[in-house]
Amino acid sequence: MSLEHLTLLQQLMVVLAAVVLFTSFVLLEQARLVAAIHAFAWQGVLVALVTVIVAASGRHTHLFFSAALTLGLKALLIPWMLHRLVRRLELDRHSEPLRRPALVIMAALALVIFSYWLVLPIVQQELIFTRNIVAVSLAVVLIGLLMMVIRTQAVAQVLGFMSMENGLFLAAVSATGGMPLMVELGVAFDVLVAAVLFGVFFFQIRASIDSLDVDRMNRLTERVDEQ
Amino acid sequence: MTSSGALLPAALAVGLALLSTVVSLFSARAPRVLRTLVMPLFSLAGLAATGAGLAALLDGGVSIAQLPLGLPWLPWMVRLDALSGLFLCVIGVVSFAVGVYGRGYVRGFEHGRDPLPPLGGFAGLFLAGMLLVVLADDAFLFMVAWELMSLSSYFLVAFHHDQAANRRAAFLYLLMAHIGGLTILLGFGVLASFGGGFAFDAMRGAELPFGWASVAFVLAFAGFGMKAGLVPLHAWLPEAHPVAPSHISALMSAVMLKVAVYGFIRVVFDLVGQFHWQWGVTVLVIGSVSALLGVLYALMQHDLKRLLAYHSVENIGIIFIGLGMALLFLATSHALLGTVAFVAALYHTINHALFKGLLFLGAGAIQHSANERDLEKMGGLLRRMPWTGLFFLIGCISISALPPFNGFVSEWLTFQAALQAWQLDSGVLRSLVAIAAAMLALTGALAAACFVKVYGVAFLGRARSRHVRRARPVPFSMLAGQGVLALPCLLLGLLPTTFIGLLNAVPQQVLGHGLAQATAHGWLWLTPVSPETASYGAPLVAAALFAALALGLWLMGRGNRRVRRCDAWDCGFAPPEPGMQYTATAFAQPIRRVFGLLFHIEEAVEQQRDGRLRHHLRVSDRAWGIFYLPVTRVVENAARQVARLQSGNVRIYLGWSLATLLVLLWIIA
Amino acid sequence: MTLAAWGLALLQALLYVALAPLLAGWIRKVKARLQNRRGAALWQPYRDMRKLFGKEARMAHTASLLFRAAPYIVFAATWLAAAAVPLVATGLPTAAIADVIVIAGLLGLARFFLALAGMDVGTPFGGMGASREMLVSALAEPAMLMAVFTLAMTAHSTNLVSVVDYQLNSTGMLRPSYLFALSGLVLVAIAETGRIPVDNPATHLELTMIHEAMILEYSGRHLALMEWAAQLKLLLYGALLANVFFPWGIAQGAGMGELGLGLVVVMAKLALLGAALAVSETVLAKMRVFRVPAFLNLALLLALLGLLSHVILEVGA
Amino acid sequence: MSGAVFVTVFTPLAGALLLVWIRNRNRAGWLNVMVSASTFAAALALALEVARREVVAGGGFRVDAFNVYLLVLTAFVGMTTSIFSRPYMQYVCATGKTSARGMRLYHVMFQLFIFTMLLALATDNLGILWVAVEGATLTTVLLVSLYRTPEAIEAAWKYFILCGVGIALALFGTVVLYFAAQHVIDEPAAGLSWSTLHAVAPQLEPSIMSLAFVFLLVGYGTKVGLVPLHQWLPDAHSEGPTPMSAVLSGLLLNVALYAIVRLKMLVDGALAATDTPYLAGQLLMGFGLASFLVAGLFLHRQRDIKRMFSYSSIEHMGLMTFAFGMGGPLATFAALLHMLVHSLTKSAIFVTVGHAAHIAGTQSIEHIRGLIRTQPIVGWGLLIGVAAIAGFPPFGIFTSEFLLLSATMQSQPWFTVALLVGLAVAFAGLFRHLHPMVYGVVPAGQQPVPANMIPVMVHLGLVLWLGVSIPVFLAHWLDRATGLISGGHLL
Repeated sequence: MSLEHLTLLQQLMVVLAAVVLFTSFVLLEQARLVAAIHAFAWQGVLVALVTVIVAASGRHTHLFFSAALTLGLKALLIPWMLHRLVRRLELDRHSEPLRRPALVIMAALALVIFSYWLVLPIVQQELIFTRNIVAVSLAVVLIGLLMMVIRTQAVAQVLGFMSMENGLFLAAVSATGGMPLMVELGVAFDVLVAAVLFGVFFFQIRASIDSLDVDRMNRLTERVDEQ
Repeated sequence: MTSSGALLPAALAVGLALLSTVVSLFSARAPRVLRTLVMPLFSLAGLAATGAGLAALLDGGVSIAQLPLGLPWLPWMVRLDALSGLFLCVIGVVSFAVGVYGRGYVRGFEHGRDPLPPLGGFAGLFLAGMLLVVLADDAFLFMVAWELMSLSSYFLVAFHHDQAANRRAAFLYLLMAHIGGLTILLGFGVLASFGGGFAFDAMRGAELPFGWASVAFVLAFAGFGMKAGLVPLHAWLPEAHPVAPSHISALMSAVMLKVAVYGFIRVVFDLVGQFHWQWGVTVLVIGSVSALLGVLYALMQHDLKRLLAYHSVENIGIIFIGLGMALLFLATSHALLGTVAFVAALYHTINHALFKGLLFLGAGAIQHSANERDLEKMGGLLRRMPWTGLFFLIGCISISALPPFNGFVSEWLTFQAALQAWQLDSGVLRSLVAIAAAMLALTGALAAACFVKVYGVAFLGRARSRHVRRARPVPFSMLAGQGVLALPCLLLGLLPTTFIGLLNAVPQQVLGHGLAQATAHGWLWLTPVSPETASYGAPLVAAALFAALALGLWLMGRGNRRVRRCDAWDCGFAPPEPGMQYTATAFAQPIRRVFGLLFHIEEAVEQQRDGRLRHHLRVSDRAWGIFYLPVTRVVENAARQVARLQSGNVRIYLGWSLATLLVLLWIIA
Repeated sequence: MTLAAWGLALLQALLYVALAPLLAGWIRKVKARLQNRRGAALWQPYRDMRKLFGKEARMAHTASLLFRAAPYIVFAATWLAAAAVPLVATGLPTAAIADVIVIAGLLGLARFFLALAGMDVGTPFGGMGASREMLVSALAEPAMLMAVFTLAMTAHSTNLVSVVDYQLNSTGMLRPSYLFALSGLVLVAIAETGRIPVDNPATHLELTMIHEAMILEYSGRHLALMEWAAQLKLLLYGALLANVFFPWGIAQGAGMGELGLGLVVVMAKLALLGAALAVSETVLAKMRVFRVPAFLNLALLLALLGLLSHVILEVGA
Repeated sequence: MSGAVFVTVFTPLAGALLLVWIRNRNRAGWLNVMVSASTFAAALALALEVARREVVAGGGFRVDAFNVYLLVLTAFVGMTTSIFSRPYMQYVCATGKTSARGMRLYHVMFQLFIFTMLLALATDNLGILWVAVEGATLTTVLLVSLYRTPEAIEAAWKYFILCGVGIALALFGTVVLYFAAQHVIDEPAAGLSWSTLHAVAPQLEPSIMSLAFVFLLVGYGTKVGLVPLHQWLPDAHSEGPTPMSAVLSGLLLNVALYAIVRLKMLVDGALAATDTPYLAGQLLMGFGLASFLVAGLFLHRQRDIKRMFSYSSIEHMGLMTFAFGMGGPLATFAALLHMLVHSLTKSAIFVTVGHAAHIAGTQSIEHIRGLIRTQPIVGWGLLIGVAAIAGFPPFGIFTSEFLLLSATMQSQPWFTVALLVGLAVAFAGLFRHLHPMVYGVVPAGQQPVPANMIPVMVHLGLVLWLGVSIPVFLAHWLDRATGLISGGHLL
């Protein structure tokens, strides 16, 4: 295979990775749940694209399969499920603006820079390219976690969780050309089950505190005298 | 398993103790088992232990065996030498007496609400634990036995768990025992890391630098001192000892504290095997303070068993005064004097075991027959229970260190050691020893005062409450149990030379030399240092005392021997009511005024609803405010701060995860 | 230990018993004279004793066996203690049986039973007396021991005879410790023998008495024994002060002349001490019970100072 | 290549599939017991095989001295817990806390959970290990919310979210690990096989490995309940059904710690040549000590009995983590032994606590009173169990703590002070709550219940046995495991 062809693919991958990162920013900022779900779906699509590219770049043919898996799961099935849930929970009008958006963005950017700084010591020459992708995916993971921290809405937290998964997947695909198939299947299965369970929990929570605001779930605490 | 003959009786003793535990499991169905089987087994175990101990003391040799237990590379090893032999005797004699006494005493529990198996079972484990502590030859078995002893005795303390105060006492006891155990464990850890092994032999071989040796010493002193009840680590003792059933209190006060003394001697004198005057000073000071404070607090009590418990603090203090002087003299290479002090401490150890056991059994007898522990309600018991009265009197005279009983001998020896202070080079040490001697003298006098109070209020005078007036005499077995302890009290007072000759094997083995001069003028005279320095002809004193008594009685007897009974004269006032007698509190009041600074006194006169005035007095231990409450406060605050971690909000939790992750990443990058 | 020595010891013991009332009588006489009274005859105490022995003994219904046994024990213990203190001669085998610590112990035994006897009948006064007596002794006994220990350390022996011998043989050097020990011991002696200002043997004023309060219920021979024991104690302390601090004149051999001389000298010393005591008792007033501890603390302090000044100033470098 | 492994691992899965179809809850209970029993039997067979041949490997499984005893332990605790849970869940169902569907869910999930545990232990593939641990979360989370009380649902949610996040981070760590492996191992499929990686550990890129380890530590550490990642643990333990708490405390935490130790072995190999060779160990020591001390303090403020004992689990996991981090044969041996005795004791305690809560009709400490009067066997069981967990001889925990303390005294003397304080504080915290519960007068209307204490007795008996003398074969197993982990032997 010729070099520039490869570089083109690489450029494409970098672009896609950047867009993935962008989507997670969108996710982080998005006030309306439905829109957030859409953003998440797009992120899934992008990850699937990356997978396809890596697969196309040769060695890992089984990645086509996992690309399909990702597309089906992350881009279609889970968003659809969440959408349905949101509608059934009458949350589709729900919007929760961030309290200090500027601060959050700052934090997210700091995380991005931090993850770059983190992977710098990985010095082997042939890794330079992949290490940047790893940095991006690490940033996606951390931003997802950040999102779970700042969002008081259960569904939003789940979105954050799922985008973490996306980041993981991105890393797996771009850095290592995917995990062994066995593992991938297991991971996918777990994600699916997790999604289903989340659905179950939404209703349970809703039934118990008739809201999905996680800040209102603080019965179990040790701070008796402070309360 | 390489066993040698001398160990067999010891093994038999442990076996019998465990057997009594097993048997007592059946007392759930048939309560009589406790009385008819368990207690006899218990006393048999005591006998066997005594036999083993005597054998070891007489031949003075060392016999070692290895048990098929423990860790593969750290098997349990047992060792029977003179030192452990001596303590085996102490444990054995007292537990024999307790077993005999228990036959009658536990009858009172057969109809109680609490199931009996714990009472007998843990007593057996308790005894087994103490025996194993004395026998252990490696740190692992030692610690196992030690904690077994603490744990089983804790269950016994918690036997009467209805009152919250008792539960609190048991909790405090277990907590401090556990902490003490941990400190001892760390002490062993230091020795082991230098000696390269947990076997005592390896530790003996260890060459510690002064710094680490001192660390080991401090750890051991703290741990064993906590168990022995040295001030300021004594707080659990007066709480826990009174709470247990009386025969157990006797075991705890008389024997368990001695096991702690054994541990201290074993570790500091035998395993560490080096002496520094700094250590001696530490032990001496702590010991004297414990002795004085112990007796002063004892004077303030009016709960009989609590009072006795505080006296244990005092006597342990006296023992440690002896040990401290021994360290001091040995460190300044006065071997003979060190030995004198050492022997004095050992002798007092035996004595205290005997008379404190006796006194607790007496208190138990009172509780059994009058169901009363409060001195303020007693009185005139001598007429109701003459034999118990006699034995208790013997106990009182012994513990007050009055001739011709045993307490005096050990106090005399301690004084003799102290009086050799002039041989020390440093004036500071000399004056320190002198002051310790002064405190010892003060302690002795106060102890006498305290037991005049106890005996006078409890047994003499007139009953201060109805149920005490109706006290019924106790069964024979309980009297026998007391007698078993009263007799040696007299013997050790009469024949000190014989027993010191027996003791001599211990310093021979631990320090390398005994008291050569002890019987330089024959067995009649006890001359610890040299005949010129001091001598005490105990048998002769006793003989003369009895001769003078007989003479007096004979002379008087020839005249009119009849005595006319009449009302008390009392300076011609109206015949006094029992309520007008001096109470225990009243008796101690002058001393409370003199030493008022040392107590935490709450005194108030409040008017009740019916208009009558009520005097309310509470004397409590200053140690609480100074040492214990701050610690609890610190822990509580720390816990409150830590609780912030568990705020209840899942987002904060996630924040924690994120923060942790970032910090770690920052660390490694 | 020859037979003669033992005979001498016995003799001295009997001498104590014989002389004890005399000293008491002498002190009373001197006091009376100081108060411009004629006072009773010297041997009045002997008469009282005979009378008491003649009387029948009475006991309260509530008294127990201990009450009856106490006088004998108290007397025997005190006597034994006395028998170990050299009076006229130093060649005293009993001193080897019982050294100063044992003497203190025997006195303690006597006091123990005295106090118990006081509490036995169950009268308020008995308890009061016992309580106060034990308070006094609790402070006095250590002071006494400390004072004696000072001597013992100097002589390197707790055996009184060797202490006395050491005194006689040592060239008269001034020892600060002796000063303290002596004054401490004097205070202790006053307190222990229940003299003014600590206690007043001649009063039955209920609230001030200590010793009398304990023997209040005694009568007849029992009372006699108790009184006698008290007088013995007084003599014991007198002999202790006289012979240990000023041993000169005491007989060191067993020759008749020596012994005679010793007897005369010791009686002179005792007479002197008694007179001094009488004087102090006339000029001083009895102090309140709760001032007594201060008095005894002073004694304890002096004794301890003596010991310390010995171990610090007089021993070693 | 052996069948025993497969039988051991997949019996529970089969049992679960079977249990899905059983509606009769009585029969389901019995079947549950039988399946667990056969699993245990298979595990024993496997143990014998491992005893014969050092390592049993094949089919993606690898069983060596380290995990074989954990396998047996897991199967055993699973069995005893199922024995206890049969009547207990009947009682729960009778009280109407849960429905027949709930019962079925319980039985299925119980077996699935055991399956994931065994799978995680037996597999050689780090990816599968991850899948299994995640699976453990998924199988238990619904059981935590089984009672549907608001508290239960809240606890389940927190459990789910926190462990989900943690485990996601662990996956990222695994990916990074795989990334590092790819440049050493040419055949990518083997890139996650622990044995392969262990063989080539020294060549792995250190910086990537330490990066990976941090993620794996935070990930699996969340499951172990290391402070400050522990917050889910007390909630999940206290709100779920008691048998669940028993297996969570007794097994799940062990497995997570097992994973961490396996990965530490890899990282140590990779970092050996660098200037920070002990990084992993130091991190573990830090986390362990923090968890140990903090959990000890938490004990003082408990109002719920199961919460209290879950904090004590955190404390003990901290102790083990500390020991593993310290390394060295003695400490490692102590930690392995502690794993064993702790899960035996702790599951026994939870079983007893279940009965206690049943007796008092509540889990709140101040309403449980005078147990040894109401039902002596339960009271004494609790008392003795707690004495054992508090480290009193002659129980095994004393042995392991004794070894741990002496190891610390030898390698880092000054940490012993912290350990001493921590042990004392934790002890006080446990007993100050235990005392009023077991002692004292019986409150009105507190009745004895039909209690099945045989599992407890068996567990405590074993712990006692281990305390008095460790059987030779076990000692050799532990010693071989010690050799694997620390490279040094004791025997």
